Amino acid sequence: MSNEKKKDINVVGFLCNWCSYAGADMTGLGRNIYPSNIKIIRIPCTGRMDPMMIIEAFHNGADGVLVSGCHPGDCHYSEGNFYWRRRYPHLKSLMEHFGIDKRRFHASWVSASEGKKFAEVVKKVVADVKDWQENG
Amino acid sequence: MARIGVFVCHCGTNIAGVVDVTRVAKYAETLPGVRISVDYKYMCSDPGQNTIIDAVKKYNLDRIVVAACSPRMHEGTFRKTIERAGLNPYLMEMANIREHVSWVHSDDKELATQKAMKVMEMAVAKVRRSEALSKMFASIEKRALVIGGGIAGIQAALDIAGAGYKVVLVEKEPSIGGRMAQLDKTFPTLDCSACILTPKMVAVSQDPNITLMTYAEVVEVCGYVGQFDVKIKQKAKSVNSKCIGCGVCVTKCPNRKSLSEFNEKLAPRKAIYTPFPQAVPNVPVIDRETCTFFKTGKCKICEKVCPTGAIEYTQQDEIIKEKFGAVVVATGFNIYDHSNYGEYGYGEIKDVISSLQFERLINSSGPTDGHVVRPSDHKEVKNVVFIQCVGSRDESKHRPYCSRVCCMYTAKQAMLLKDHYPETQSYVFYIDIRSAGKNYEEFVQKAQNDYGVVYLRGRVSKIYERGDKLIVKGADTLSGAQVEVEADMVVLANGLEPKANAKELAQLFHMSYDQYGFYNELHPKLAPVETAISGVFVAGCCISPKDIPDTVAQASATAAKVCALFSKEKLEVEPLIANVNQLTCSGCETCYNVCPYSAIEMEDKEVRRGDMRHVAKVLESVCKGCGACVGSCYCKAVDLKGFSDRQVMNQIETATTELSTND
Amino acid sequence: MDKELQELIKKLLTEKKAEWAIGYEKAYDEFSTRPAFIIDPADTARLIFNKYCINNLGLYLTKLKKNKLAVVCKGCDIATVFELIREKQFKRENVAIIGVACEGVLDKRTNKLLEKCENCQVKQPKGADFTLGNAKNSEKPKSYADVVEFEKKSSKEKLEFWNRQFEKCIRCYACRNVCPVCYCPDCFALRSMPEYLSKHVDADKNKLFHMIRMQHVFGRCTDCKACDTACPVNIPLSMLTKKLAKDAKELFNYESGADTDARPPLSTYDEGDSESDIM
Amino acid sequence: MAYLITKENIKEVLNALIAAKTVYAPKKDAEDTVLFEKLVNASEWHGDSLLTHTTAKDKVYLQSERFFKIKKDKNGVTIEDPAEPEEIVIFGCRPCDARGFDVINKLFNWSDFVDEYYTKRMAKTTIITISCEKPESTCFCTSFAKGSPVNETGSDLLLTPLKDGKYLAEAYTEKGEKVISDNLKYFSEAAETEAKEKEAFKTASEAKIIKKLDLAAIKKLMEPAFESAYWETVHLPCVKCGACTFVCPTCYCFDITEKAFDNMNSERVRSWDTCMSEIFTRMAGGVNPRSDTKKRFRQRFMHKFNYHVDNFKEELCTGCGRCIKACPVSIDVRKVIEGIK
Repeated sequence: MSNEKKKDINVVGFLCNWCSYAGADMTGLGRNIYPSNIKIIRIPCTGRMDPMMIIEAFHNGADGVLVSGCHPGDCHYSEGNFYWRRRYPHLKSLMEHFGIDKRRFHASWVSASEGKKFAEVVKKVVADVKDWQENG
Repeated sequence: MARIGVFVCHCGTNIAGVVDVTRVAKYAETLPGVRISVDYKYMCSDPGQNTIIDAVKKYNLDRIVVAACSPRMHEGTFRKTIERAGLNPYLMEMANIREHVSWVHSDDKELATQKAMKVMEMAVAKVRRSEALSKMFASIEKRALVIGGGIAGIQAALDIAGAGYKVVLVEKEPSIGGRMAQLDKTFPTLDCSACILTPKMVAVSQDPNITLMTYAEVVEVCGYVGQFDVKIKQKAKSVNSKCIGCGVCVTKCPNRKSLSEFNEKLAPRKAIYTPFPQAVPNVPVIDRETCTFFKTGKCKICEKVCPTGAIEYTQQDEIIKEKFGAVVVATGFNIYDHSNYGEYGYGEIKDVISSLQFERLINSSGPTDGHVVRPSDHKEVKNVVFIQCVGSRDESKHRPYCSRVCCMYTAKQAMLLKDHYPETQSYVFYIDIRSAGKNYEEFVQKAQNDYGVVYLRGRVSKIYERGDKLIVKGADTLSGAQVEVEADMVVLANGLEPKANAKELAQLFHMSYDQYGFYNELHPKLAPVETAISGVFVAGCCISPKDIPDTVAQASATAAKVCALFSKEKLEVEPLIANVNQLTCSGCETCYNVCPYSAIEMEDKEVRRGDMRHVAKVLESVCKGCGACVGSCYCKAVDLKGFSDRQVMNQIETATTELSTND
Repeated sequence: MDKELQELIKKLLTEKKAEWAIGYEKAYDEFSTRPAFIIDPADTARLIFNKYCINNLGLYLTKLKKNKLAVVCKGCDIATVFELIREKQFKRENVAIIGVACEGVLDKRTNKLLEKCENCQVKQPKGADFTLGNAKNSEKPKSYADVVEFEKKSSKEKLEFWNRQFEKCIRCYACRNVCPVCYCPDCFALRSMPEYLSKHVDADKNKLFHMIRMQHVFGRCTDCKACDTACPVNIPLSMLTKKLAKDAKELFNYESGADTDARPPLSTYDEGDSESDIM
Repeated sequence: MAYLITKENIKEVLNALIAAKTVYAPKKDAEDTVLFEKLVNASEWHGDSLLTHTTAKDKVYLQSERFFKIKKDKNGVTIEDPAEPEEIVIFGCRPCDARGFDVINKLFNWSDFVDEYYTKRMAKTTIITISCEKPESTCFCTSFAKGSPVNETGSDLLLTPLKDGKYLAEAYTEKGEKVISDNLKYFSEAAETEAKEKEAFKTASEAKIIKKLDLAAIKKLMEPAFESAYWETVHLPCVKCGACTFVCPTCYCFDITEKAFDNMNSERVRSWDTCMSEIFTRMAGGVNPRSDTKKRFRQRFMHKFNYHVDNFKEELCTGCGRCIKACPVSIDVRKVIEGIK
């Protein structure tokens, strides 16, 4: 939303503590390289993911936002990711209506053992944001 | 203004090899509120921690940021450190510059350093809004649940019971004993499996602290460490407690239609049965799927012959609710199903058998009384081919991991065969021999040198029947020759995989598991029997393939963990829970509806003088801090301690701005 | 109908079925009406209902929640009352809904029929305790054509469109304050710890406010257009509220204000929910 | 000295002004919103509406005014003052709007206090007003001492439409005179008859204003009516938004906030605030002397027609009637104060 053009793509990643944050740790353990554009914020669960925080992230100038949690059924708190799974399509659709390109907002399921997948997810998000920046 | 100390860890070269840690520390000093910033080789070491404690005192710090590894690794460590320094442990934040920076951005050291600076800055931003939280305590139900009655579960149950705590041991099958009960002898000592296992099984049945529930399954789990509410389904055995285990019913049962699971389907079993003669408890069950009475309504022979009137056809499945303080999960393994292997005949060649079938054949209490005969024609064998790595170490089609025990048990089986039938000849096709362990390599050498087992390094490409022989075609990569062995029987060294329903059980407890269904330890090295769910411990092959000594060691380790937990009067729980600001609550009940733990209660309260309202309230002892309420409250009346909106907003703001220096 | 309405309210007040009645009265000229609050049964003569009665009186339920109320509702306003009951802001038994048949109301800025009135399914009110008058409901379903058309724009065009709109915004919060479901005791926009929204008014921050407000009313907004018609600078907020209604319907098959016992889409889940867009 | 100018020539003057300065004039957008916006060409000027949706107040008294920026770097802390205001022209406002500037000028220069930010900007602002030919049902400027559809208070230059598409142009300040002298070729000298024509215009225009309040009598009632039961019910329809105050030419209340953007940058900003807002008077700790919606509603009228009159001998209102139109529930300021008892 900010009009200032940033040099580097800046992606804010909200990762649930139990699966995706641990999965991103696993990415490190496996030494899988991914772009450094993502800045990770640890949250307990995607259920805590207040849509407001995502809107605020875009408002603050994030080029992209990723929210990642446990696969459905694996939530540490049973249901959190199910709630998130509903907030996401709604929020994405609303953001698009406001002109936030869909390539800027992503969600993924990354389990604690899917280190490689996390690296792939980040690559995809960064590539999508880049595509948006370059091709409009 | 906060007085923040930033401590940047090199982690040897793990971080410092990629990230310019001095620059990170220098940058920290420019941030508002940061009074001191230092880097050190190993922050988690004693001198490292003392650096923090000294700095807290010297600079009168009130908040700490440790830029090091993942908080999942050392958050607890550093919280204790600052507690020792006299600070509230929740005034510490970790910046993960190892797992999330140096290890994943090693391709560009400059960018990695910049990111490390930013990640540290975000932690500083967060800690600035951290609040001191007071410890919370919960009561502990000092009873343990052990799931799985194999050697791991038995050992864990005995150890916990031995320390004086009550244990409920739940086993799905009619008897405890598990896989170990199926084995003949064990490597590398060749002592009889049953001889060392059965005394432990009996000890379980006799221990006053252990309640044994066989033919039972865990179906529902609520709660958390110290207070798990578990529902266990006791399947109807159709035999009640009057049974004295005389076995007449089994003998007289005319229905032999089922194949014995215990004997790996090499022999039939009755509709009323105990899996094996030494079963504990020695009480038969009726398999209602096959029982003539349950299918046709006629028969009832078992009821007629029972001397004590123990047969009870009307028994129903029963759900039993129990409360536990801790859980040990030891659900064990299945062997890899070789019907996936076309080259080994898709499991359709009768004389190509699994390793467990071989164990049953060579076991003197097995279906052939210990005679190794071919399942197809019951002829004795002369030439036997053993094939290793069936399902294991094959990334493309099967499982990429090594199952660890197959090299050893193949050598054992070849040796046992030679012991029983000195005229037999064994051939072993292998990829590598993995025999790490006390006396293991010697054991394999002995098989080759003293027992004349021929080891051929190579894969088998095809097995087919020619007459009553099996032709095994393969490569000997050492000589470079194609080999063809005419065998009477082929024994496959099936790899190990988790139980088919391992994932469902994991989901009941919200444990994490890998793509195969093996349970994830909290830390592969430092917390090998703990899981991410506190109070739930794991042991044995449900984590990864392992042999009996390792399994027993892990089982005892879980027992030690459970006992340590139970030794406390009260359990310290993380105070990272939700709280409602009732002044801003509209009473819409959204949080009340979404809370997975029913930790929100609605109350009518005068929130301000003269302002009576319907508002939400958090039940502190029930809340687990997931934040589902926070994410759904549009009035912004609920917040989450430790992950508050102020903290997250600060992190977002910092994450989205450029580094504020350009040095 | 005015006479009937006055008599009914007089009766309700006299019989103590309601302590307060909320209806409409004439405002500054013959083209304007405003909410009227009646306590005295002798005071009902000023009550009217006509095509200028644009306000959604459901709004006042949360403001006067301690009283037993009678409220005059157009068919569309009843959805608001139901939604507020669902959100536990008011008990069904404490509100007497007086449904008035309505052939549509006029936008006082353009003097044209409001867009929502065109394909109205509730000209004849449903779910009221008392119903006055007769009207024929539209046979055509609610049209989302304008939203669909807008959705076709590129994200850049959308961004430019909204940037222009929110440049106009003066952050007077009329949209929020007339919104029947914006009853939070302490709106996020006014908070300072944390400061979700800076008090600094510019297009960017105004947009932030509207984005968050729209998100907060998702699954609760009945698309009543109160915010749209209240805006002193004519920001087409209807384009947003209608989008919310469309999304609720399309994503979760949910309609706000239809059922007082429903679970709104974000307060529940289904294990089979779609996740096609999740990596 | 009075001049005459044709409508076409007004546009020429407007273009000349646009070339030299920033000119704000009523402009209509796709949503039919008429606002004072920066013009790039005189053709964009929309002169047909009586009133713009919001006033031109925000061009001088910014809705958000940054007092200063603070930047911290290696060299220490630097404070950046706002840029000097540019010369602007507010073109095509109405006498009530222009008089609004006059009202707040006094406020921002009250006794020994001068608000620099406002005053500096006002000094560089030229206000060109057009008299109202067709007052609307919400207009009540004639209730005020100086109020009239042709009143010049606050204007630098007043244009009054006469017959045959001509306008009488009267400069009341040096800034107004300069507009004429800079563009003299478009103006012609007016005669005595045209001044008379203006009088007739005034009479006709004022006759269209249906409501005239006895503000002196109302003022006398207000103080004693402070605790009147009247307020208990009259405020009920009010939703306590700030539409009335933000479209008002005279409302001036503000709030000052400080904001740190990141670790190195912060600013102090003054933004409009409204007495209708619940946080307007809320203090740290939560105490709020005007927590009650009734008190906030009463405050607005008390301030405008009582307290301000005590301090400045004039009402804090010019009778433009925008608040009546902007009010989502059509609350009529005239009825509210008339009804006080």
